[in-house]
Amino acid sequence: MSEHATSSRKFYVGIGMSLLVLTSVTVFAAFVNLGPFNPVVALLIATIKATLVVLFFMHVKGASEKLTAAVLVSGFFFLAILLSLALADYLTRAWR
Amino acid sequence: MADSHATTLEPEAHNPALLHHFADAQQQKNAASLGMWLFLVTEIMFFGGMFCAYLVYRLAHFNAFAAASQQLSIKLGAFNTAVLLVSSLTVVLAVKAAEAGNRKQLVTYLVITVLLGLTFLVVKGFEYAEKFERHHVPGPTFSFTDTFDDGSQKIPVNPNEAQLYFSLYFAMTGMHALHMIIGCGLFTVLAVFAWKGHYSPGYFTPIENAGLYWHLVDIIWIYLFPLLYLISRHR
Amino acid sequence: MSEEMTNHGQSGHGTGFEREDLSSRGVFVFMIGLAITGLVIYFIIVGMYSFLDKYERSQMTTASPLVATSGAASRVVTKDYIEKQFKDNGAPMLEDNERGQFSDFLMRQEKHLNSYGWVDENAGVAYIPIERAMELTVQRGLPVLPQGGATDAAGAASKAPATKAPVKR
Amino acid sequence: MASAAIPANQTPKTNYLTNGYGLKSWLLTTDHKRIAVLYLISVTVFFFLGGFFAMLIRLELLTPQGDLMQADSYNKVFTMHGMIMVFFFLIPVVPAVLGNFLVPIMIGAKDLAFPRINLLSWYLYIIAGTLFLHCMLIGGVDTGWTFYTPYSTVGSNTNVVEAGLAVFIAGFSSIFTGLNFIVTIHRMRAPGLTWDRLPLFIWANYATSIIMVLGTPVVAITIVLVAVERLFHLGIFDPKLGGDPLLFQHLFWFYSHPAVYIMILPSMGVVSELITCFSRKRIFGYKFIALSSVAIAVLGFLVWAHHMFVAGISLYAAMIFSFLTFFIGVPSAIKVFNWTATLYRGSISYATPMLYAFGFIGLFTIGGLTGLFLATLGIDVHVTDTYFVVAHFHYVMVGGVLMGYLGGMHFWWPKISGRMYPEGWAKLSALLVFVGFNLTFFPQFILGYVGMPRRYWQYPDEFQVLNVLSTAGSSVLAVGYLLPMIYFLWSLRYGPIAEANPWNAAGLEWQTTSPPPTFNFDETPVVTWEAYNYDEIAPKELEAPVGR
Amino acid sequence: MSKYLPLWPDQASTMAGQVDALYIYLLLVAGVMTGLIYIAVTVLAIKYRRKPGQDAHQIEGSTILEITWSIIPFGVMLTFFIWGAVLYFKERTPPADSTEVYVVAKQWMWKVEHMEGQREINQLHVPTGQDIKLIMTSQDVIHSFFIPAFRIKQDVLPGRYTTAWFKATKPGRYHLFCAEYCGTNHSGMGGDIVVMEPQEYAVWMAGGPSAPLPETGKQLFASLGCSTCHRFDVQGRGPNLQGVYNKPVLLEDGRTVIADENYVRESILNPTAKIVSGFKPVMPTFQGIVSDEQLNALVAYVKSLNQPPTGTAGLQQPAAAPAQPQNTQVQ
Ligand code: HEA
Ligand code: HEA
Ligand code: HEC
Ligand code: CUA
Ligand SMILES: [Cu+2]
Repeated sequence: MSEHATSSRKFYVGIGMSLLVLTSVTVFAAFVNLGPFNPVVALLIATIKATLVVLFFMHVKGASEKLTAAVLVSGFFFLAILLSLALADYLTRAWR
Repeated sequence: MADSHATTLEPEAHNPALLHHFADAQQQKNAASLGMWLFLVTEIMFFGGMFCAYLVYRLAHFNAFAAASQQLSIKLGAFNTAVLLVSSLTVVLAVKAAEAGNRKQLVTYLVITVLLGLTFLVVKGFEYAEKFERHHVPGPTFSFTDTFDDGSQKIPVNPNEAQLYFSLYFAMTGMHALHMIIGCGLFTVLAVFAWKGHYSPGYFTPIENAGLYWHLVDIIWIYLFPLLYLISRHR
Repeated sequence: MSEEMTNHGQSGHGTGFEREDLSSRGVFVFMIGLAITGLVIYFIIVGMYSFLDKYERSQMTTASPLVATSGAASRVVTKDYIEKQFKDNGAPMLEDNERGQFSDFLMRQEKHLNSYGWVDENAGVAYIPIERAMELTVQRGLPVLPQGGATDAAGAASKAPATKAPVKR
Repeated sequence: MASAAIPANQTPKTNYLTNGYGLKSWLLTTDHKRIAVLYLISVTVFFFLGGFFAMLIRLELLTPQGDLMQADSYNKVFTMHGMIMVFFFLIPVVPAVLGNFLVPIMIGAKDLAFPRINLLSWYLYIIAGTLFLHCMLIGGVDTGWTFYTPYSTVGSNTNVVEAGLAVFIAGFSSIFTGLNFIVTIHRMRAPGLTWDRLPLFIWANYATSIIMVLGTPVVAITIVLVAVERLFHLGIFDPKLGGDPLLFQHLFWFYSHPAVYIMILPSMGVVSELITCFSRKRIFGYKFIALSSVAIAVLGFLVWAHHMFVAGISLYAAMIFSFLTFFIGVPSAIKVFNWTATLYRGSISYATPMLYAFGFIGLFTIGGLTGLFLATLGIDVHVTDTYFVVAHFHYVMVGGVLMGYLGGMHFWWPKISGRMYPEGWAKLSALLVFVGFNLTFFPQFILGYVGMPRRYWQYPDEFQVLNVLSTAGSSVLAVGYLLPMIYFLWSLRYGPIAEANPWNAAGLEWQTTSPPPTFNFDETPVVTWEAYNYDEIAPKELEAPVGR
Repeated sequence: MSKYLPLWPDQASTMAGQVDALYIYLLLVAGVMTGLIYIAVTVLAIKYRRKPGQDAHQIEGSTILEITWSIIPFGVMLTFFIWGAVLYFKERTPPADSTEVYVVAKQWMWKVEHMEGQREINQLHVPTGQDIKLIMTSQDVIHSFFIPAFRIKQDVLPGRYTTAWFKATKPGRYHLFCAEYCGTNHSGMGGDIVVMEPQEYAVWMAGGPSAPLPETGKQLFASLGCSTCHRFDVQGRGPNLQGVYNKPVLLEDGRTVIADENYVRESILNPTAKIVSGFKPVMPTFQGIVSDEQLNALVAYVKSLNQPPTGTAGLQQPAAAPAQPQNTQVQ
């Protein structure tokens, strides 16, 4: 992976700051009544934060290794299989 | 875990030479990196089992989960989140220092990372202690009397279901804390090795891979924080 | 998964290992395809479910024309339904915790036998502890004719179920 | 010409077996071939232990009354039979023995990508096995291999936590093996060995490794949650707290259904190698067989709740999972049909490995088709948790996986040991295994449909005749399994010395010596030919069939 | 079918014939497929066996063939799926006019309660021609209610209610099994389903003709599940009751009492009142389950156990036999 030029320190600190800002946004948003969208917003922000970490801190963006993205996405894909098919049972239990 | 540790030992510690079964350094490095990412995928699935349980029970017992979640301290949770995010930043800077061959900076950042990790664990310890005091630890002594406020009236919640929430809370944060402890140990060892000058701009794979592990533990917390601490807080 | 068919044959000479690898694009395309297939299956089965459900309910015959209900009974039984059947139709209550429920029953009887309370407040009928009722009975003698306050005691005593006494033939 | 690369029949000075003799040279080795041999020994021990428990099961079921042992003992016996056979034998057997030995050689690498993690895998396996043996000696477990809650958390007073810990550790052994294979296959192939030239055994192990890496962590955390519930009252599956025992089943089968494909896929890979070699044919439909392995691995994750059709899942979920289960049948069918088509216009010899391959096709077909019976909702309600299921999975596991494994062991034994096995005895034992197997497990299909439930220590009188047949068959089977054990050991001393390529087979593993040197090849091979180029390799002797 | 070599289960409900029809269809398709593959492998293996001077003929493959043998089996499997799903829908959709019967499972017995108040243990009496809907729950672990002759099975879960239904068609006595592993006596957690003609059923409901007391008691001892714990051959979970009557019994708290008639009664109605030394208080209460007559019969049977035994209480379920109306209900 040595081809990827690590970015400047300023850039990393910037990403770190935006992560902290997003954290406070999450806490703030939790106290605003968004009806059913509260968990959606919380998860959306968490996903944005996770994506920032993956792309810039874990150097997936700009890596010479093309397979890492596929590997990571596969992990989340199979997790999604577990959750969605489990819900296919739990959400339809009450169907008469 | 043991895997990344073994990976760090993969190249002879004092002699960053190529292992006999690889053709060149690039191949070795790519192999180690791919192996680490696969290990991270197993970690995702490992926590995924608990996320699945969380999702199912949150849907089934929402009121109890909300009421129980509101017993957690957002202050401590948010503080810990910030601590972890900053530690991720220091890890990245450590990797950068390693790539630049700056030994002093590398060691400094690794030590800061470990200290931040320990800070997280200490805060978590205080949170756990508070659970014990308030009988929020699942088991025979568990008691829960708070109610869920749905905006119009206070609905009493079934303490058993609240106990289910705290069971998940302890399982998920406990497993996460275990990973943090392993990570702290790992970085301590790496800091010692770095101090002894094992790493060079040509060879710092262990730092990189341990960093990947730490970031993943961070990402898991990024999800745990809103899911455990911020259920229906606007009421 | 798809492969890039480059770099065949001799091109890898001397490099020590094969460089060509699976493209991650193939992996993504595969996953997206699987997700779409999954969604399609979801809707196919939803359609099939609703069709079969309607069909089954229309097939249900009633035992006699006098029975008003038609269609199917519910597949899902909840605690509420069990309690409703228990209250309305005298159905048995399923004991999910036999020992606990039985000792609760004994405790309730015990409490009833050793405390004061109303049987019928409007009529002024109360129950009193069994020991006290015995004392009163001994003091006042058995009522030959209804005499004011003693009825309560006698009523309570005769109401109290005998738990401990062996069953007589 | 590939055959040009085959060295003349001469043994080099050292091979991987003669490179160091002390115990230390084995226990601290990082040579994938030695680790494979370590696995071979330990896995065989567990197989005979599991087989011993199987014989106890069959003896107890000889009569309707429970007379050989107490009910509790019987429950422990079938539990430990199942756990040993699944977690300590069948999941590791083909990947960790044949896979470990062959994956690096077949792709022309010197070793796996992480040799030390490979050794760590074996040690984890041994630690897990030792824990399980200890758990057995202090009283065993009686939850069934499926650990169903709430029996495993509340009901059982046996050593569930220790058995769970053993399975957990064995799981990590499996994860590291899979991780190692994936990285090796991606990163360590010889020059010219592109993905469309890989042997099908490699494709099969690659697909298996995907399942190991993605599935095993889920069962690991599930077992941790069960242990934590037993130890610290964290009641995640406790119905008294509003928990759902079915959630345990969902999480358990999310791994354990894909796990059955962990077992079968490598064996299917072995069969692909055997069929091509002994019919001297290029495989029919290479690409379809290769991709069907990956398809099975991925689709295997979508069907787990077919084990829960009567467990209380919703009607809709049952339909979804039944429908998805039938999708798995298609790639399996593709494999069976392609193997059959490969025979067409071949030049087929009946050496022992080929007999096992025929056995695999025959028994896996029956086992797979009865799997489809079970996936059919209306039938499963009647036959689930009866001996029909027991017969189904023994047909695929014993008739399928074990047949493939034995075929592979005979095929590669010359490469592993440098000696040939006695062909006559081998043919006899293959016959005994086939006959004994059918006699043991075919009656169980009938028993199951007639209504005999699983995990029964005593049963109504009218089921006795079928059970006696089954027990009789199992003793034939025992002889059939003991024979290879004996003649393999015998051949180590007295077997004829094997050449580098006794079968004149294609594939890189036959181009190095038997047994191979420590680093497999003197110089990295360069691959310029397609897989299974049997048109370029002459058969052994055109006059006499191989293996008489 | 033959009594000693059953090849096919009894068909005793409306569902049985339909499940069997699907099963026969599956057997036919599987038989044809297996036959085709076996014949193909055998013929090819013999025809193309290795001969001197004859090489193999290389063939790459054929996409047309691959597609054919993917599509056709998938089409066949779709028929399995659709037919199976339709049947399953029937099996899980109880008719509206069905009679409810309540079932509680516990380690290791089935307790059945009818709407009219009759209670049975390890037995279920039902009339033919009546839709019966079972509402089931468990007190401890997962069990599974399985009647092979009716082709129905449903897991019974703690903390939840599950349902199943059937309509019996043929009078007789059929096996009831527990099909989900539930611990030590899982294989003993069975019983009988007694299917009766409606007239007989009415007689049974009203309390049929009675037998001598100890004889009735012996039957009750088996059908109520006493014999699952009180065994005469091996040590069960409860004490061996042979020769207990009128003898001193050492209790857990150190007292000794004489096992007289009242003691036996109390042991049945409120077992936890006096715990026999060396045993756990696991005996369930039969308060409200046994009627006075049944209690008398049980006591008479326990008394009769003081004579030398004439035979052990059978562990085996009796084989299918014509239904005998039995006196096991509560007035
Ligand atoms: C090696 C292990 C292995 C394999 C490969 C399989 C393969 C399959 N299994 Fe099996 N199964 C087990 C091991 C395995 N199983 C075990 C251990 C259990 C019980 C666990 C327990 O409860 O303890 C079990 C239980 C089990 C159940 C649950 C039963 C129950 O408990 O109620 C089901 C239900 O759907 C099922 C289905 C299938 C199917 C559809 C396949 C398919 O993959 C089969 C595909 C193969 C074919 C279809 C045959 C080849 C194809 C042709 C010849 C083409 C012609 C076909 C047609 C025209 C249709 N299996
Ligand atoms: C994974 C592989 C696997 C294998 C190979 C086998 C092999 C065999 N199995 Fe097993 N079986 C399972 C997996 C396997 N089984 C599982 C998962 C279960 C379910 C468990 C559960 O319900 O939880 C099960 C359950 C099971 C049952 C049902 C028990 C019950 O439900 O009550 C039966 C009954 O006949 C049985 C029989 C056999 C037999 C006769 C063999 C034979 O093929 C075995 C032949 C091998 C030998 C006979 C070894 C020969 C050696 C000796 C005899 C010498 C012994 C001495 C020494 C120790 C040196 N098995
Ligand atoms: C779940 C197991 C179980 C079942 C079922 C059961 N018993 Fe018991 N029984 C016990 C145990 C354990 C004891 C001893 C502890 C006690 O006294 O509670 C006992 C004690 C007794 C005693 C006193 C025995 C003595 O030696 O003093 C009698 C009498 C008795 N049971 C009768 C019955 C009858 C009649 C039935 C059926 C209607 C029955 N039991 C069903 C477990 C059981
Ligand atoms: Cu109850 Cu098995
Ligand atoms: Cu399965």
